[in-house]
Amino acid sequence: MIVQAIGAAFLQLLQMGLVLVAAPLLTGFVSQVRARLMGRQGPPLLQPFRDLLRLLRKEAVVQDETSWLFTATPFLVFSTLWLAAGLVPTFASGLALAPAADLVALVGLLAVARVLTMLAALDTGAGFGALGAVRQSLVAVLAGPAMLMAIFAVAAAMRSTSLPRMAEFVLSGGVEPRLSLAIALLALTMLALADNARMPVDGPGAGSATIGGATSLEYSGRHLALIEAAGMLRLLIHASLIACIFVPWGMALPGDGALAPVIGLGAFAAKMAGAGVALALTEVLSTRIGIRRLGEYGGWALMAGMLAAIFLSVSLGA
Amino acid sequence: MLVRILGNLLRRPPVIPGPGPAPGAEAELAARLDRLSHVRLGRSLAIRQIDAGSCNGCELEISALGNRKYDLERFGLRFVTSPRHADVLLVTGPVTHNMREALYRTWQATPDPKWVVACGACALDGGVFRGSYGVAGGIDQVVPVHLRISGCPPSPAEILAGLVALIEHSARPGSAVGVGPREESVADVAQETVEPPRVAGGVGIHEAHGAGQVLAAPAERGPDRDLGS
Amino acid sequence: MPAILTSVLLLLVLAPLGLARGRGPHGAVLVHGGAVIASVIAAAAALLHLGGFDLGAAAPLRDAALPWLRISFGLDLLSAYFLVAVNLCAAFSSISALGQRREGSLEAGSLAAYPILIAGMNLVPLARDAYSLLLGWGVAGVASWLLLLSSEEAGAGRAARIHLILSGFGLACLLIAFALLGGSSADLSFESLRVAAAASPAGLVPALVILGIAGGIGLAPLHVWLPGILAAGPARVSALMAGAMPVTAYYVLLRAVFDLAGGPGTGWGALLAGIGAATALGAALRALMEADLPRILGVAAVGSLGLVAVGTGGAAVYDANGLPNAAGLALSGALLHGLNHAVFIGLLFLAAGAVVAATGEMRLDRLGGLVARMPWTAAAFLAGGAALAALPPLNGFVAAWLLFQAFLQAPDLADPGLRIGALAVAAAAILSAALFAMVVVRCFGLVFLGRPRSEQADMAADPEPVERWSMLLPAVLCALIGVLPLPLLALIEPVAAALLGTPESSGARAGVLWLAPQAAFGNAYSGLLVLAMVLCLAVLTAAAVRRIGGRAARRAPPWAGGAEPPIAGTPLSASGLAQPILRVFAMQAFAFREEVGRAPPGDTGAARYRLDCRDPVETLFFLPLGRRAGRLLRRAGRGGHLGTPGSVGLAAAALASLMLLAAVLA
Amino acid sequence: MLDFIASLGPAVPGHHPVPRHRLDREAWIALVLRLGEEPGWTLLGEWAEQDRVHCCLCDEAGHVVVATLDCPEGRFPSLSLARPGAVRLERAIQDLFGLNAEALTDPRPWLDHDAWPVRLPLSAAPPPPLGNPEPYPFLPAEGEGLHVIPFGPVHGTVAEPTHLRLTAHGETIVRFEARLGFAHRGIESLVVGRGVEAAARLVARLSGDSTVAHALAFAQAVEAATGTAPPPRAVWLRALLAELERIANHLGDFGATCGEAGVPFIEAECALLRERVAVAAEAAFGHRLMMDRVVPGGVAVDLTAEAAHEIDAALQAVRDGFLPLVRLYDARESLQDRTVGTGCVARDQAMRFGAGGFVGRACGLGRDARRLPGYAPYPELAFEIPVAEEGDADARLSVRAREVVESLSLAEQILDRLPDGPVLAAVDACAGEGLALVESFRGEVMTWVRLAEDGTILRCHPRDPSWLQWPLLEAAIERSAVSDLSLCYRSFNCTCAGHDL
Repeated sequence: MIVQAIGAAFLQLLQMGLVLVAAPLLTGFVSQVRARLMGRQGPPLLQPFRDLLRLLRKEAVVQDETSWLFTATPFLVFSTLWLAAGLVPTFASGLALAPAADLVALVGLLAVARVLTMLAALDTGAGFGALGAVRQSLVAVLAGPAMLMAIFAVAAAMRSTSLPRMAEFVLSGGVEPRLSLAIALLALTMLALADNARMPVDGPGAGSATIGGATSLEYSGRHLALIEAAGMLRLLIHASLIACIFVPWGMALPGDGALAPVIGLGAFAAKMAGAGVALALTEVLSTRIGIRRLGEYGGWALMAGMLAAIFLSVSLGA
Repeated sequence: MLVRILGNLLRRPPVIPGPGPAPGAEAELAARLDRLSHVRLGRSLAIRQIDAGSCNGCELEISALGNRKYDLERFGLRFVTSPRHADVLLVTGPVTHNMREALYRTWQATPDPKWVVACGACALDGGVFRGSYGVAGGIDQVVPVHLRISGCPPSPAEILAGLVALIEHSARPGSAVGVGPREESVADVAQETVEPPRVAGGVGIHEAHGAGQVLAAPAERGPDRDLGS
Repeated sequence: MPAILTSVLLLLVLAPLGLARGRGPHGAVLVHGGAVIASVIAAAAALLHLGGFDLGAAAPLRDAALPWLRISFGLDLLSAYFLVAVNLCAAFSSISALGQRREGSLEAGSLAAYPILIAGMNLVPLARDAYSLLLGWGVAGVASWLLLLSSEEAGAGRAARIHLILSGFGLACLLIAFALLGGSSADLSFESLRVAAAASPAGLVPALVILGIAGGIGLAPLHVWLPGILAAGPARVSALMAGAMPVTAYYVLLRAVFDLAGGPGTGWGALLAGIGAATALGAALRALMEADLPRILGVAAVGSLGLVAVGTGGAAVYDANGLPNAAGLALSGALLHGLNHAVFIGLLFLAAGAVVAATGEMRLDRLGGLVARMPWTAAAFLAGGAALAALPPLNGFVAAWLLFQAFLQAPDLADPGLRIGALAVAAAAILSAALFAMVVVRCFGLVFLGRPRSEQADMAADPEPVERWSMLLPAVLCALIGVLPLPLLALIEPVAAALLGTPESSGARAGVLWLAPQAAFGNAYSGLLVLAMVLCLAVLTAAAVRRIGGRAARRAPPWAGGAEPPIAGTPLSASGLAQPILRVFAMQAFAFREEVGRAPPGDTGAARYRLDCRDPVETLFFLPLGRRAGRLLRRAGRGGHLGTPGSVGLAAAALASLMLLAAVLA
Repeated sequence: MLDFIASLGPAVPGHHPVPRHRLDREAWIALVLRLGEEPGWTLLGEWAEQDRVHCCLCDEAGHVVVATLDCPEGRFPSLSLARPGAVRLERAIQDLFGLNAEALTDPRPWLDHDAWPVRLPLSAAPPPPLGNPEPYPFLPAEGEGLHVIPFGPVHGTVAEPTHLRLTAHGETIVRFEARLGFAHRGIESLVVGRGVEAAARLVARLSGDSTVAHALAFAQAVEAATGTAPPPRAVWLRALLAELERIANHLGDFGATCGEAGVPFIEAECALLRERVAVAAEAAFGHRLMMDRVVPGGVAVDLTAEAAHEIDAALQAVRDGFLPLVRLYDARESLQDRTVGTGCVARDQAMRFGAGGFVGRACGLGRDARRLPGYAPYPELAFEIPVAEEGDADARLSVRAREVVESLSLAEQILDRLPDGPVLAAVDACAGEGLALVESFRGEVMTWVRLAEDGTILRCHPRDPSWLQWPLLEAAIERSAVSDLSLCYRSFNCTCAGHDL
């Protein structure tokens, strides 16, 4: 029992460290692949680490008349998302903190991070940053519920909202491929794109059309580093969440041998690489939707989540 | 389109070989700045471009840095929107009086350590617009300049060489300027700034192009301030 | 039990004292201090009873009742739980009132009515027969009407009138419901009602009870007026009326429908859940449209109660369909949220009251920047807001989490229609929670963050320590329940089990540190772990960041693209902040219309903008009705502006006539 | 129109190639009134000297005429009531010359931000500055809950300086206004007293992206004033330079607009094609932007056979690379969802403002200075002027895409038929007045010069097409959502540098 607990704690520690490394790597990998797809050489794979390091070493300029909330938000958002990322099983499922938060609580943590970001943007008071908060609020209002509805469908199929249990359930072959799960996957993917300010919802370099960047306009130095790192963590959370629920294969289960976590790491790296390529392809191939269509997009994601849940609840009863 | 995009993965990017740092620039930069406090930012710089009244020729060439041929991002350089995110202010144009305040405010909004690069003949000393009632004449009249890239407009390769010199420089320990609060007004900075050497000659038809060179200029500042002071 | 009755008696004694000493310097202190003591005693006694420490509750006061009026009081788990909730809210409001000494002399009538309101709300859960229950309800209704009448806020008179109509309407519905429940028997004690209901299940009773309390808790379509009523009174009264009164009404629902009538059954349960979801969703959208802080909070109170109704209705449906575990989860969630509501809505109203008192402003667009000027109020408001928005690790999230876990059981329902209905309700409830997060962002962001948008906001300061504690205590309580919900849930589960008539083990407390309902395997949540981990990681991050990067920082003016700050008009407006969301959600339902009168290029005239947004219920139905009713009332009684003696007389007359009516019917 | 103007006042000798008539005050007012009745007469420009104002008009048949009003009292009746396009030109006249435009519909200062060391810099005796800058009064917007979103003057990532002020309610734009003048370098004052070569260098730096067009317009105006005939080879080479510049800019903007709409692939491809053109230009003419290659009297460098080959190859590469991108644009509904209906300009507004170039042609106005009034060598070349009707961003993009194809064909025709001979003729130093209209990629550049006896510049006014397009951009953005702002902005790509002088 104690050995098991120590093992779980060790895995958890490993996981907390792993996500910190994996998140910038995933972001760097996506931009590298995207650059290659566009025929460019692109920034080096490790560039996100360099960017973060550079920002950490810089002075932080804090806008007049902002409150403690503005300076505390980067730390809180980062640690919230760090915790959230640490809760999603990546290479091994037997994590010590698993009972702290299930999938529903994970959505709650993401919501906390979003609310804090918006409040910090409102704290800067005016102009475009506040408009960024407005736009993010629209994403937030649509993303949270849509995600929960998709989770509803998945959780109903897997009889649990606990991520390790879900992964184990899939691994044990307890779930057959269903249409509803495919729709739920679609909904979760759409949300991942929206929540991470990725194409087709949003994308880098779009000036006044951006959602994601606008809220961090006034941040600088270490605060900005933490906000950017949190963004990378958010991307990793969504990617590993989808990987954990829909392709848990390769993940080390509590009973497996000592080599299993190593295999799990390899499998996780492969999954993230796959997710990165898919994301880069989506970004290169898609057109950014206008913000006036954002409501529709979110509505479709919500509908997809609903539909998945409805299909599932109908088919379960039959 | 899909085929072409996937084909890009196989093709070699049509990128020019990375220009080395502009000759001389790095030594100059190091010599000028070494005595200041030691901050190392590493191979990553964020650039905020500021048009202080240029004819937009320099902007065209700066925009070209992002295309596949020059591919700025491979060096760890990128353009950002907010000066709060920036390390380098890439300033073009003879500072017009109408842009003076805006340039200074943007400079002030940028967190230390930061560099100012004057890009293009007008940015060095006002260029052909020197002497006009509308022009302050040269970036160094308003903010301290660390690196000067001449040419009208300088070609993308020349701008890139200058920026690469800067990033090489910032990757080395002991490079950047000090960090500290400052409250000067535009006038103070202008007074503090020593008139830097001007580029010889105007911009003629034949020397306008290809004669682009990167010069480093001293950044005379107030007393050195250490990080965290 | 005796302790509670004693405190009720104390409250009733305070009323004439308040009337007598109202003009004196110490009248307010006396009344409010007494109210604090009474509610704290009552809450503590009820909590002890809930925890199993029997303080003489075994012998109900039937014998001590007044035989000619057949009033009887007693205490069971359900009563005790609601007494805790009501008295917590009452205690915080009274502390706040105690702290507001600067107001000087309050009107005597208002001072007298305040303890009576608390007493009435205490009497409702204490009652052991329908008659006493209605008496308590009536007393509370009339007292709050008086309090509204004595309020100096604009529109209080109208709010008071509407409140009286709603109370009377509710009372009438409940009367008929109890009469139906009792059938031919004249005995209205709960025991005999239970027996009578079991003998002849009365199908209309749940409908009448729901209708009766709908006005009290603002269920759609009666949600139109409540926010106005809640926003009209002074802060301590609003806190009570929004925090505690609806909880009392909710108690009546549980008592009458679940306990006495044996559960509403699938149909009424589903209806309740549906109405609750619609209410929550509608309220969330409405809250985004409102521009005044108290009104937003009033709407938010309605929405929060909608979630309670969702859980209750869901519990009824599960119970009727043989899923006791799910029913237990849903009802536990609903009960927990009821208590949460009393705490955080009370808190939010008190904080809003402090803001209004400090600035004299209630429009979001005229506030701002208060986080630096009123840091304690801001912290308390943020905690209450996070609870309202169901954000972890606060108590609102625990309730939402339980409700969601309950809804996850929906696929086990046999009826496919019910399954899909449950999904729709869940979706609406979730959406409303997300919208409430935006409501909170909007309120907190515009009231407390950014730069002050009026001189008054710039000059504001935190209230005196006593009043400050009246907000901080509930804020701490919100966090405490959120982080350590298990002790409270251990108290709630027997209540839920008793109501549903199921074994006690159905609930959500299998884990030690975390919630882990037995119904769903592996699902767990621990606010404590989450909070501790986030704080640890934040500290760790801060230390690491400091080590790597140092802590150089400077303050600088905002960067507005190089233009000179501040630029006039840049602060985001309250309606502008909500516009994108409303455009998506409220386009059809709320007739959201924008008109822009643009000047052609070259024209220097002003561009004009107009926004139209209305609650359809209001426009279609209640506006005409309200107009007619208002006319009627004005003609009948000249409404609001009676003097103190006049209003007391009127109140006494109203109470007497209500009692008479009840006695006759009984 | 010519007859009407001639009836108002006598023609001034020595103005070429179009007549200039001197009007008195009554005649000027009659002209203003008549302009109100003739929507087809386009105001091409309005500029001043120290004691007179000129305006240049063009009718539907392509006849161009200049009308002049002497205003020794320092005031003149404004044209703004009849032609809103005159508003900003007259505000600039007020700021620079101190001539008072009577009944000007919008009398706020324009180029003068109270930051110069002098006021009225081009007047006879510039007074010292007031030294107390007042906030610029932006146009009002009324309504509940509006808020202001300011951008700039430092905005975007790589952008020209302008302050954009958006009054919005959430995502709904209620008012959009651009404040310009940040890039005001005082070119009009710098050229005074200089020789034509030195002046040409300054005018070439008015706007770097249309440096060829501005240099060409200046050269043509000077040649008209002095009666110089540039050699035929120079005329053809100039057209080649102009077409290359048009191609490069259209490519860049087409890509940037698509990038703004969120298709980075098209943007990257277009950027590479543009680079191809710039490289060819450098190989052939020694400058990537072909700055200072067009000079009064001809062109500064000749085209060698290898260079011609290089250009031909570049043209072919652009043709091969660009057409698939246009097909891609046409095939992507998601992209057109962003552009169709976004940033609409009404045809009557475009007419009122006399907007030329792709902005006018995208809403059905087919004006093109290469055809009407036309200048050499275009009458000898076969080309079409693409026109669309919708006036939205999509129409502008498609007009520009078709213009690229036309320009490719024009450049190829020029390369095929390039006459031999010298490329530079001497410009006599003599007095004169000249006006030239040259089609830049944005629209027609109108340049007017007056030379002194010694051949130096007495007055030169280069009017960039952006003057007449900025107000339409403002109106177009007002009809869109905040999120479409940069897309709209890019699809116009108005210049600040060219406008601010």
